[in-house]
This record gives sequence, C-alpha cells and structure tokens, in this order.
Amino acid sequence: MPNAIYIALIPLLPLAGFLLLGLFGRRIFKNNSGVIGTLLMMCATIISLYVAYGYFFEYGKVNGVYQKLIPFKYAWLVFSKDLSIDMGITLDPISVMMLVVVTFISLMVHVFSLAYMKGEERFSTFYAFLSLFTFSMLGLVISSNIFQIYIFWELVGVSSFLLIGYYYDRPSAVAASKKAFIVTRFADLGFLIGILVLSFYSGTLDFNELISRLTAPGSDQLKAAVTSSFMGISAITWGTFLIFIGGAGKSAMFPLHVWLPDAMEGPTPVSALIHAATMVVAGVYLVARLFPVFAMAAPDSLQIVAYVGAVSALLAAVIACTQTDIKRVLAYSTMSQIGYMMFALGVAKYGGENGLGYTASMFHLFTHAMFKALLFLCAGAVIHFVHSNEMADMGGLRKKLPVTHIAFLIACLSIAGIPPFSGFFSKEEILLAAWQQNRTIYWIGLITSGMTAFYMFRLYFSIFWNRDFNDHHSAHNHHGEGGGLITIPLIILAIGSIVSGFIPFGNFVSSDGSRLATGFHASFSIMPVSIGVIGILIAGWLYKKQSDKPDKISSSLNGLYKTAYHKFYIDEIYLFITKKILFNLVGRPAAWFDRNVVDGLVNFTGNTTQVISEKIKGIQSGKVQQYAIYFLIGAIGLAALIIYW
Amino acid sequence: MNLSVLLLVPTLTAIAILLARNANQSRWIAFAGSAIQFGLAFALLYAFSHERTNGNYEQMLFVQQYNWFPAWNISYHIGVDGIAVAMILLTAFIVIAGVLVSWNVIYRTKEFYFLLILLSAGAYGFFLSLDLFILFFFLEVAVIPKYLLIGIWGSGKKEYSANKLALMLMGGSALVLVGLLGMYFSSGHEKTFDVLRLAQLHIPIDVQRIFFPLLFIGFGVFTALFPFHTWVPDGHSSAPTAGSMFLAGISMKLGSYGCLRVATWLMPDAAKEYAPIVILLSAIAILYGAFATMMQKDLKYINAYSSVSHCGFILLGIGMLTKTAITGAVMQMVSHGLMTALFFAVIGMIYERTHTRNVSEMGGLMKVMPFISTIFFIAGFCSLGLPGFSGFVAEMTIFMGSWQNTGLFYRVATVAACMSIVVTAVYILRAIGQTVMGPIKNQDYLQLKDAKWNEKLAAIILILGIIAIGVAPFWLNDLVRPGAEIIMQRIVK
Amino acid sequence: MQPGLNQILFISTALFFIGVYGFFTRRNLVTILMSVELVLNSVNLNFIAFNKYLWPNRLDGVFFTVFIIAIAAAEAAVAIAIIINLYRNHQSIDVEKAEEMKY
Amino acid sequence: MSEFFILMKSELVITFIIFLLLFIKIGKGMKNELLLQWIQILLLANCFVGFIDNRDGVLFDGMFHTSGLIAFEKNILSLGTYLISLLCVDWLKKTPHLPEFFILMLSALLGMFLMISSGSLLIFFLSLELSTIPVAALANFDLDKKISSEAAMKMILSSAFSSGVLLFGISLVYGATGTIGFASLPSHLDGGTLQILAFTFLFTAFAFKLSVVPFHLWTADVYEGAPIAVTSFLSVISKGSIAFIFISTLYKPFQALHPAWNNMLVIVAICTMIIGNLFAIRQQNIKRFLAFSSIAQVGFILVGMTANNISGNSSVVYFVLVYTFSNLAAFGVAAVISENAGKENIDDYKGLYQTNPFLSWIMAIALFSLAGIPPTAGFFGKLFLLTAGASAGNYWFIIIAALNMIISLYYYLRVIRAMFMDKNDEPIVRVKNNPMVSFALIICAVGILLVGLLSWIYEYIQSLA
Repeated sequence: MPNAIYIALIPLLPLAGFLLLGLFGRRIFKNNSGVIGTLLMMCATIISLYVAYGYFFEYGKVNGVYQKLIPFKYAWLVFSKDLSIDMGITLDPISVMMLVVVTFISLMVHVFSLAYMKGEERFSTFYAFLSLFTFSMLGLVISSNIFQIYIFWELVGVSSFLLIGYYYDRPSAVAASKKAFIVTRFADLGFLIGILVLSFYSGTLDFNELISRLTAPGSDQLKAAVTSSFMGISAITWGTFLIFIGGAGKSAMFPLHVWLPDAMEGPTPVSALIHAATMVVAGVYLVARLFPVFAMAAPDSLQIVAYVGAVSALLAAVIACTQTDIKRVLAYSTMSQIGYMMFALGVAKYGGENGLGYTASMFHLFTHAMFKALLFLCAGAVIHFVHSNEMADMGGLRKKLPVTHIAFLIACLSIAGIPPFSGFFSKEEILLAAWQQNRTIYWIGLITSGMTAFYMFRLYFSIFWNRDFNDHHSAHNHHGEGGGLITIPLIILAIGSIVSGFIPFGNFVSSDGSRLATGFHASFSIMPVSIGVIGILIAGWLYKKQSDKPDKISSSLNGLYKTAYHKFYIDEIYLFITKKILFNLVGRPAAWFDRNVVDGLVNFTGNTTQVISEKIKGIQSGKVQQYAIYFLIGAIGLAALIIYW
Repeated sequence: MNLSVLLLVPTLTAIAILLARNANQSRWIAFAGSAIQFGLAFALLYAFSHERTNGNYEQMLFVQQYNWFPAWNISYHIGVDGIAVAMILLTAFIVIAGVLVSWNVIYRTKEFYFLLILLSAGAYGFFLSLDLFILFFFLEVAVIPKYLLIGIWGSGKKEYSANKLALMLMGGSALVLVGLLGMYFSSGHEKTFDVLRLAQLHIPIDVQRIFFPLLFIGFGVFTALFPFHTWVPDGHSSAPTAGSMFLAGISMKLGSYGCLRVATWLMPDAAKEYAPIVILLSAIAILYGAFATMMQKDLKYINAYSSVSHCGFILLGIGMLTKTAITGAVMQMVSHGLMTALFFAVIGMIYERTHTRNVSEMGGLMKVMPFISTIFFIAGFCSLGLPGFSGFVAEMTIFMGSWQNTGLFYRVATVAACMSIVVTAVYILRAIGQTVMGPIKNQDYLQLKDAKWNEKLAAIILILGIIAIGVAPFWLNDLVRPGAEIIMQRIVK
Repeated sequence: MQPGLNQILFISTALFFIGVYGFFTRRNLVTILMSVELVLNSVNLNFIAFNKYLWPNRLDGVFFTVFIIAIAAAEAAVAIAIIINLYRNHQSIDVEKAEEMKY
Repeated sequence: MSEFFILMKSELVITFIIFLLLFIKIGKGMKNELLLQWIQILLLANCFVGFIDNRDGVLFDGMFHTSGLIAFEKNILSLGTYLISLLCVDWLKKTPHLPEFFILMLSALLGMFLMISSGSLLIFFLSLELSTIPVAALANFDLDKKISSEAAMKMILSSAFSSGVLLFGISLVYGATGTIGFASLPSHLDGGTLQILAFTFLFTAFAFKLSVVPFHLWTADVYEGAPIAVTSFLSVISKGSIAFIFISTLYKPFQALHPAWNNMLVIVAICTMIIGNLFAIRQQNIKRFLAFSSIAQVGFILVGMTANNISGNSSVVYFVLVYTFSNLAAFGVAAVISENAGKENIDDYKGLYQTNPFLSWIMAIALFSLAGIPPTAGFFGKLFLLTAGASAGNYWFIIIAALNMIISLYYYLRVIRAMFMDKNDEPIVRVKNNPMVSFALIICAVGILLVGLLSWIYEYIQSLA
C-alpha cells in the first residue's frame, strides 16, 4: 500500500501554490510567482510519476488485475450512516494515468507560460489560478466519492471561469467566461440530480460501494433502481444519463459544446491545459469512472453516450473545416476528439475483449492530451509572434518559427492518425472497437477521421505555408520564436506525441483491470490511414499555395458552408432560449409579478386602509347631536344584537 | 458557561454607547463589545463541544431558568443546543463585521451603533430562549431598530421601505403571537410557554392544524416566505450597509429558526400535514426569487431577491422533514447569513465609492479596487454554491435530505430547487461580469481607493467563517445534526 | 281607571324619547339642555313608579330620584356656565355654530 | 370610627386638599408658582398616603367598599394626577385660576375614587357625575379659545345625554331586580330580556366614558379643544378609573350576564380597535392623534376584559398602569412643545430630534410603549391583555386584535418618522427643559422601561386581584 501522505501532496502542492500566490503573489513574490508555481508543479509531477511507477509496476497489480486502492479516506460531511461525502484518494489505472497527464501537461504549461505570460500585469494571479485549476483537476481524478468528484468538478469549472476571464477587461472574455460557467453549470445540474438518484438507490456515495451495489446482479439496490421508473425509463438509466449530461457539459459534447470555442478567449496556455488536455476530458473520465454501472446496469445510457460522442465528433469536424480563428479550429478539433473518446466508451462493454473501447478511449485521452496540448502551445507561440488569431494574418511562418513548425507538424500528423505518431494508435483502437460493436458509429468515426486530417492540415498549411509572411502586423516586434522556455515544452511534448503511441496501453488500462492484449491490425488500418492521407492531400492542394480554390469550393457549397461557418446556429438557438424565453418569458414576468402583484397587494392593503380611513371620516362630523344619535343607535343596536342573536 | 453573559454583554455595550462622549468612542465601544461577544461565541462553541465530548447529551446545555412572571408561568429560561450555538456564532460574526463596515457612519454615529447593538441583543436573546414568551419578546425587540436603521440612515425611498418592513414584520409577529397563545392554552392543565415542556406534550392535532399555519407564516414573513417576502427587496435596498447585513444575516434567520424550533418542533403532526404546502411555497420562492433576481439592475436588489431564493432553501429543508434536510436548513441559515452579509458589505463598499448601485453604470472595478472585487467574487461564488464555500455544503445537504423523500411531488420540488443553482449562476455572473469585470465605463472610477482596514477586517472575518464551513463542514454538521435529530424524533413519532 | 305601572312607564318612556328627540333636533343649546332635563325626569318617573308598584317596601327609587334632581341641577349649572362662555367666544348659542373640530 | 378614616383615607386626603385650596381662594391670593409647588407637594403626599395601611373593608352598609386592589388602583390615579401637575407646569403657571383648576380636577379625582369604591349603582352614578362635570368645566379652562369652549360644550352635553341613558338603564335595573346594591344584584339577575336591555344602557355609560366605539365621538373633539393638562387627565386618569370600575362591575355584580356582556365586549372591542386605528391614521393634531390612539388602546383593554378571570382583571389594571406612564409621557412632550413652540401638529414635529433629542427619545419610548414594542412595558401590558383575552378561547378575536397592532404601529411610526427621519429646515426650536418637567418625563420613561421588566409589579397586582 502506498503512503497516502505523498499522494495527497500531489494535489496539495498546487493548492499551496494557489494560496501562496493568491494571498501574497501581488505583494511579495511578484515576478517570481511563476517560478514558485512551476517549482511546486515540478515536485507534484515528480511525485505523480513516482506514484505511477509504483502503482503500475509494484503494488498496483494483484493476481494480474489492477486493484482499486484507497490509501486515504476522510468523512468530510456525514449525512447518515451510509451516506457521506468523503474526501479520499483512489488509485486505479485511470486515476493514476490522469495524475500523470494532468501534472505533466500542467508542468509544461507552467513552463511555457513563464515566457508567454511574462510582463502581464496579473502575472502572479495567473499562476495562482493555474495552480488552483491543477489542484482541482488532481482532486477530481483521485476522487473516491461521487460527491467528491462533484466538488472538484465545480472547482475546475470555476478555475476555468477565472482563467477564461483572465483578461477581465475584454468584454468578449467576460462573456466567454460567463458562458462557459453557465453552460457547464447547467450540465452540472444534471450531474447533481444524477448523483441524487444514484445515491438514493444505491444508498451510498462511495464509488466502490456504489459500483459494486449497482452492478452486482440481484442486489436489492440494483433491483430497486431498475424496477422503479419515471416516464417509462428506469431510475438507473435516468441516473446514469443525468450524470452523463454533467460529463457532456464539461467535455463540450453536442449540444452543450457551445462554450468551448468561446473559451478560447482565455490565454493560450490555459486553453492548452484546460480546454484541450485535461478539464474537457473530465466528462470522459467521469463516464469511465462509472463505466461498470453504465455498461452493466444502464446499457441504454451507454448507447446515448456513444451516439452523442459520434455526433459531436462529426459535427465539430464539419465546423472546424470552416473556421478561420486558429484557436477555434483547435477547439472544435478538441471537441471532435473528445467525441471519439466518448463513443469509444459508448461502444465498449465491461470486461475482456469487448472492453476494447474503454482502453481505446483512455488511450486516446492520453495521446490526445499530448498532441493537443502541443498544438495549443504551438498556436500560442504563433499567436505570440503574429499577435493575431486569424489565419488570414498568418502564412509562411515555417522559417520564422522552425521549432514550432516541426512540433506543429508532428502534432498534426499525430491527430490525423498517420503512423507512427501516437494518434494513429489510439484512433485505430477506437475505430476497431467501433467496428466490432457498432458499424454506424464506425463510419461516422471514419469520416470524421478524414475531415480531421483535412482541417488540421488546412491549419498547418495556412499558418506555415500558403504565402510569405509579411511583417506588417509586428513590424515593431522582432522577438523571434522566444527562448527555451517556449521551445522546450514544445520539444518535450512533440517527443511525447511521437512516443506515447507505443505504450502498450491495454496492459495497464482496461475496463476490468486485467490485461487486455491490443495488437496492430495492419489490414484494418489501411482504410483509416488512407482516408487520413487523402484529407492531408486535399488540404495541401487547397492551402499550400495561396489560391482562390478554397473560396470557390466554399461558395459552391454555399448553404452547407454557411451553416457550418455559423456553427449550425446552435449559439443562436441558445441565445433565443435564454434571452427570449428565460429572460423575457420567465424572468421579466416574475420580476413584474413581484413588483406589481405581490408587492401591489401589500401596497393595496396599505392604500385601502388609508382610503377607508378617509371615507369614514364623516362619522366624526363635529356635530354633538349626531354624536348622540350614533350613541343611541349604538346602544339600541347593541341591545338588539345581544337579545335577538 | 453562563449564557446570560451573552445577553449582558450586548446590553451593557448598548448602554455604554449611549454614555459615550463622541462618535469615535461609540465606535470603539461597539467594536470592543462585539469583539468580546465574538470571543464569547467561540467560548460557547468550545464549552458546548467540550460538554458533548464529555458525554453530556442533554438536549439543551447550560440551561438557566428563573421564574419571571409566575402568574403566567413565564420564565426566563435559556439554554442552547447545537443549532442555537450555530446561530449565535453566526450572529457574532455578522455583528462584528457590521460594526466594522459602519466605521464611516458619521451621521448620528452613537445612535447608529446603539441600534445595531440593540438589534444584536434581540437576536442573541431569541436564539437563546427556551421560553416562548421571551422568544417573542426578543423577536420584537429586533424589529424597531431595523425600522430606525433603515429610516434614518437608509437611502432611496427609505421611509417607505422602513414602514413596509416594520409593518410586515409586525404582522408576522402578530400571527406568531396568536400561534404562541394557542399553544400556551392547549398545553394542558398547567399552561406553559416552556419550549422543553411543550416539546414533550402532545398538542391535539386539531389545535395544531389551526396554529401551525399561523406560526409558520408568522415566522415565514421574517424569513421571506413566498408570498410574504416583499419587504425584503425594498428593505434591503434602502437599508444602510450594516442594516442590510443584519437584516439578511440575522433577522431573516430569526424567522427560519422560529419556523424550525417553534412551529415544526412543537407541532410535528401539523408540520407533517402542511409539509407539501411549505415545500410548494419554498420551491416557488427559490425559483421565482432566482428568476426575479435575473432582471434586477440594482446590486442590492439583486442580493435581496437572491436572499428570497436562498431563504427558500431553508424553508424547503424544513418542509422536507428529514434529518439531513433539516441539518441542511440550519447550515443554510448560517451559510446564507455569512454570505449575504459579505455580499451586502461589499455592495456597501462599492456604493460608498461609486455612489451608484446600478450594475450597468459600473464595470472594471477589478482594476481600481482589486481587494473589494475579490470579495465580490468570493461572495458571488459562495452565493452560487461553489464548493469550498459554505453555500455549497448547505445546499447539497438540503438536496441530499430532500431526495430522501420519495414521491413525485417531493422529487419535482427538489429538482426545481436544484435548477435554481443554474439561475443563480446566471445572475451572479451577470452581476460580477458587469461590475468588477469588463472595461471601466466611468473614467472617474480610476481615482477610487481600495478597501480600508476596517472594511478589510470585516470582509476577512466573514470570509473566514464562510471558508471554515465550506472547507471543513464536519464541525458544523456535528454541531447541528443532533439538534435536527431531536426535532426529527418528534416528527417520526 | 286607576293608572297602573304600565301607563306610567308608557308616559315615562314617551317622555324619554321626547327628550331624546329634542336633544337631537334643537339648535339652541339651552333647549338642548332642557331636553336632557326631560330625559332625566322620565327616569325619575320610572324610579318612582317602580318603587311604588314593584318594590314598595324599599325606598331606593325615591332616594335615587332625589339625587338625580340634585345632580341635574348641578349639571345644568355647569352646562349653563359653559354655554355662557361659549356665547362669549362665538356670539351665539346655536349648536351648529360650534362645529369647528371634526374628522 | 378609625376604620372609617383608614378605609376612606384617599378620599379624605383629597377632600382635605380641596378644602385647603378653597380657603386659599377665599383668603389672600398666593403666587401661582408657590401655590403650584405646594399643590405638587400635597399631591405627592397623597401618593404616599395611598400606600399606608391598605385593607379590605366595607362602609355605609355596602355603599362603599375598598380592598388592596382598589387602593392600588387609586394609587395609580394619584400618581397620574401628580405627574400631570408636574408635566403641565408651564401651562399651569400661566393659568389665572390655578386654585379652581385644581379644585375641579381633584373633585373629579375624588369622584373617581368614590366610583372605584362604589358599592351601589346610586353611589356609582353620583361619583360618575362628580368625576365628569368638573372635567367638563376644566375643558373650558382656556377661556378665550373657541375650541376650548366648544370642547366643554360637547363634553357636557354628551355626558348629560349619556347620564340620561345610564339612568334610564339603572331605573330599568331597579325595576327588574328591585335592588341597586352591587352585593345583592347577582342574586336577582337571571339574564332576562329586560335585564339585558337595562344592562346594555348601563354598559353604554361605561362605554361612553371609556370612549368605546360607537360611543366615542366626543373624545377626539374634547381632547383637541381642551388644554393639554385636561386632555391628559381625561385620557389617562379618567379612562383608567372607568376601566377599573367597568371591569369590577362586569366581573362581580353582573357576572350573571356574562354571555351577554362578553358578546358585547367582543363586538365593541373589534369596532373600537378598528375605528380608533383608522381615524388615528389620518390625524394631524397630536392631541387628536393621541385621542384616537387611546381609543384604540381601549379596544385592547376590552380584549383583556373578555377573559372573565383574575388574569383579566390584573392584566387590565396592569395595562392601565403602563398606559398611564406611556400616555402621560406622550402628552407631557406634547405639552412642552405646545407651550413653548405653540405647535401641535405632527408635521411640526419634523426634525425634532435635531433640536430636542431628549424630548424625542421620551416621545419615542412612549409611542413604542403604546405600540407594544419590547422592551417597553407596553409590550407586556398588551401581551398580557391578549393572553388574558385568548384564555377565553376566541382566537379570531385575538387575531383581529393582533392585526390591529400593525395599523397602530403604522401611525405611531408616523410620529417617530417625523421626529427622527424627516428633514426640516425650521424645526421646533430648542426647548429649555424645565427641571420639573424633565423629572416627570424621566419618571415616566423609567416607569415605561421598568414596569414590564420588573415582574413583581405584575405579580403584586395579580396577588391583589
């Protein structure tokens, strides 16, 4: 059993970084803040690598099956004997893998930002927020309790909010951060209710307990969850589906993806860390964490996961082909790749060969983290150089930014699924899993794969080839590629993007913990690879040289192109729902009702009293004889009332 | 620990303030008094936990009882359980913060502090009371200071708001009074106002049916029970900063505490019968308050309406009648008290500088006053139930507790309540986005200064309270849960 | 026919209401005062009649009558004084002239 | 014989003072201020006499009876009179007929004493007239003011009319039962129609003096027109004494008619509270305002009376004590301001706190007490009345009463608002405080604050009742 203390240090070091930098950064550390944050992060990375090594190679495996270890658990909030929110640490293959991914990518981003964010006014705040995010994400991945994951889920949400809104004086950044937070919050609503449903039926919040109770055939809890239904759908399906909504929100799955492209308003390293490599895959991680429940008790939900993933993958790929903002293209590609991971999970089953999708999904998560972080950091380097996000302002940068160029190319090849880059392996596995389980999804995946290759290379050619770079944008600014702090992370990640594909992932991560043999299926790979190559060639034909071919094609596909360019008008639909329906049809009437009816009643009571008081003043007429009349009427009336009533 | 000290200190402080020679003296006296009280509250927490860990499981601890009006069987009977301790802590936090943020009050300073401390004395007494008569006494003690605070030091249409507040609260307490009398006269041969005695009696269900609504609505008016909440927006928006803090932080909690301690505990059968109505009203309040908040432009109105929504959670928890839900309700009382006090404090700070509370006129305050803006962020995050802050803990406890009730109606109500966390996020982020974020709209703001020491201290005290609950809720949970258990015992029976 | 209790009561009641009517309708303050005296006298009649017919062996009624007469005199004295003062202030003893305070 | 002196000591002392004043009047005139001081000392002495050797006893064949409670009630009235003599010092000093003023006032007080002690309808009627007619004369004491004479006229005519009705009622009671002694009445009462009719007429007389709706109409006009000293006497002392005798008459001689008078009380109490409040809302003149507010207060007293038990009795007595302090404080402040600034309108009180914080605080405390806000005694008083009323089990009635407290709070707050919140460019100038007035106001304020918190006062009353 590993020592809980140093595992706990992994999230606690970034937390310490957050507290230090957040409280004292502006005053005391100032420009050293970055270094402090990076050093702490480095420690965390080393520890997590050590833990990963220990887990995978020393103590994690018992009888050939990777165990779920819980070295630490503390009852944080006790609701009843069984129900309690615990703060705990879980070690299992996926959490350990995620620990590595998160700390590693975070470290890279920390280093990269040292140069990239230099001179920012709120430099220390930036690092504080980065640390906060890293802490939350690490807390999320090691959660042992479904509520714990929810807690950190919210925390990553808020750190994402803070980082997107880092440039708080830009209205677009403010809007984007709000949007990101609110859309994910909406999704979290589903998550929360899902938790309530599952915890109610399972009687526990602990992951282990919950999974074992809801998957054990014939257990009372499972029976209750399956038999009780709402609107004809069983409770367990509801529960898992609702939880998946939470995951879909964080992972920007259709139709909750609208926040992700806007989130690119944040600093680019943030996009690399949060909106490409780590936080956005939390949804995938969540489904993976509860995978046994999905797979064994709620296959319907898993179907939904599969189709949502597939649709998102395709949709995002289509949109990505039309975007001109390089970060947005990357954002859509992220969405598309996460769609892959999702549908991979969706087509998986629990245990053995059928669990290939699960392994593939995790594998893709891992490789994607590498190459997508790399892509974003490269994009950052490019943006840093040209001071623009628009493709139109770029072109011909391969000479100005040689390292970036190579790194970007590697990443593109990787994402396009060209062997021997990492993306190839993971994507093949996913497609294979889909092929085995669900052909429809396989075809969607395949088409998406081709489009991925196309738009990535569209991006690549537009940035680095296309035309000669003219300096009119940055005539005053010839700082070149930037120092080692910029290039070293790129190089490391590029190496990672190449190497990580060769990891025998099935050995470590599988749906049931036992070893899953994954091989290289050359015959199967021909099709995806060739489609990828075709995509690259088309992109090269269209974008390598400056020409009017792209415009022609886009105008010939006028309707489709426009729709895709406008992201299928999903934003507009949301805007309609929120502005027109929620604000105008619910909020405004509620406010009106409150001011005029509820408040009106109170004022009405007050005014009526005044009016009555004014009306009856005539009784006090000032005529003493009338007083006597009232007197007599009163006396006789009273007597009559008492006698005859 | 002698609980009377908790009443004596504010009373003496109030008298000392009256004797103060100048404004500055009165400030420091108020601060010293509230600081002592703050310390005493912690001493109480310590003493209470000490007794409990030593195995003293009496329902109420540190009980004191003197016959006050033997003719009516009214006694000065005070004591605390975990719930009361939590509420007293809350009050202590808010009072000291309220005293600190009012440091700049220059108009009739002495009177201002006198009323503040008097109000706090009422609140302390209320939470300590174990006799319905003195409970009512303290409830009403707390009404008039609010009226004067708003009417004299308020802003906007202050007279109207002050009047509305005083009259509605008075109306509430009138209903409470009738309810209390009803209980008194149905308490058997030897009539009693004693809470502990009443808690052992079985009041006939017919009597409960009549008086439970009176009590619940009566206390509900204090805690913004829909549709009796309309004093809240006007009252809060017109009140001076400390007034709003006290109003939302303490005064509204008097009502919810009463709903729990008096209405629900003492009339469990009727509480069960009326639970659906309570739930319905509170679910409406939660959502409706949240949606109404969305449309507000005045920062104080935003927070006031959000208080309606948040206090709906308290009543929802009480109405759900499960141990966890009631625990959550109490936690929400504490949490909302601290959070809303912080919110009003920061709104006050902003208003003092920008002289506007209209969100659309502000923007980019982060640039000129980072400290205040950070507080604003924190208050907002707490309000929208972010983990790490108290609101999350309380709301989640309520949700967990509510979900224990099976039945579609309860489920729908709970889901509706859950939905408000999204709406809350919308309006909080709108407020944050328009005020502290974004570009600076008004160039005059560039000259504004950040928080002063007193404001910082006040904010930090409140934030510490919020975080202490948010990060380590177990102590509050352990404190409150046994109290909720006792209440539940009567309900289950 | 020997008048019995009922007849006397009838007369006294009539007297009472005549007095009351006078009180309600007269405008001269002195006349109003006289109407009050009528009322009091009707009560006197009542007392005497009850004493005579119903409780002849107890003289409470008669005594009461004596006191009423005395009180009526005192009352009239004070009332007249007040009326005189009113006249000094208003130059009139019309009751409708003194309606300054109302509502 | 010594029994006679002890049982009637209060009346004898008052009579003695009246005689003294008469002699002073006959002899060489004294300076007003000196005379006033002597009167105050005598009244103070009278207060102390009230505490000596109170015992139960009956005189004149049951026509006069006294007990600890009655003695206590008389003490309240004595104390109130003493306070009035202090509070209205400014006005009294200027009065050209000071001895007459006190002769009349003390005669009225004597009448009230006798009334409280009366043991038969005859004595009751006589003392009622004794307590009314001098007050009518007093109301006219601002001889040159039109409204003063109008007030006096309204008072004397109304009370004469009321006496007529009362006497008619008494004659019917006599006719129906053959007795007018309180002690022998209960055995003759059987709740017959004639008896109830007779009782109703009797009831109206109490109601008239107590200003119960619809017999209250004279109140506001007389209060407004009369000098403040008289108004406060009327509203506090006169009302208090009537409340005492009313409740003891209802509870003892007319206990047999309880169902009838209980219903009557409920009906008129509701009317009284509502009408009193509704009229009070829109008053401008502070005296008129206090008149209507005191009408509403009477409504609450009636609520307490419905209890028909010891608590009802003691809570009414207690409330009158509280009410004495509160109302006298309010009238005291009004008197000071009226005398020094000549202003009697609520609007004139705007910004009073800027110039006269002491007076404003006293007024505020008094009004809060009237409104029943803790920790003032008014809270306890009102609560005990309502509790007593609730003991009869009529909760709708209590709810109406409780809701009426809201309306009453509204108009009390109006005055508070004028004093504390409203800005005024020309507030009432700073009033130089007369030490005597301040002393009396402080006594009232202390009374308001302590009578409630010190529970033994209520316990004492309860033990007497």
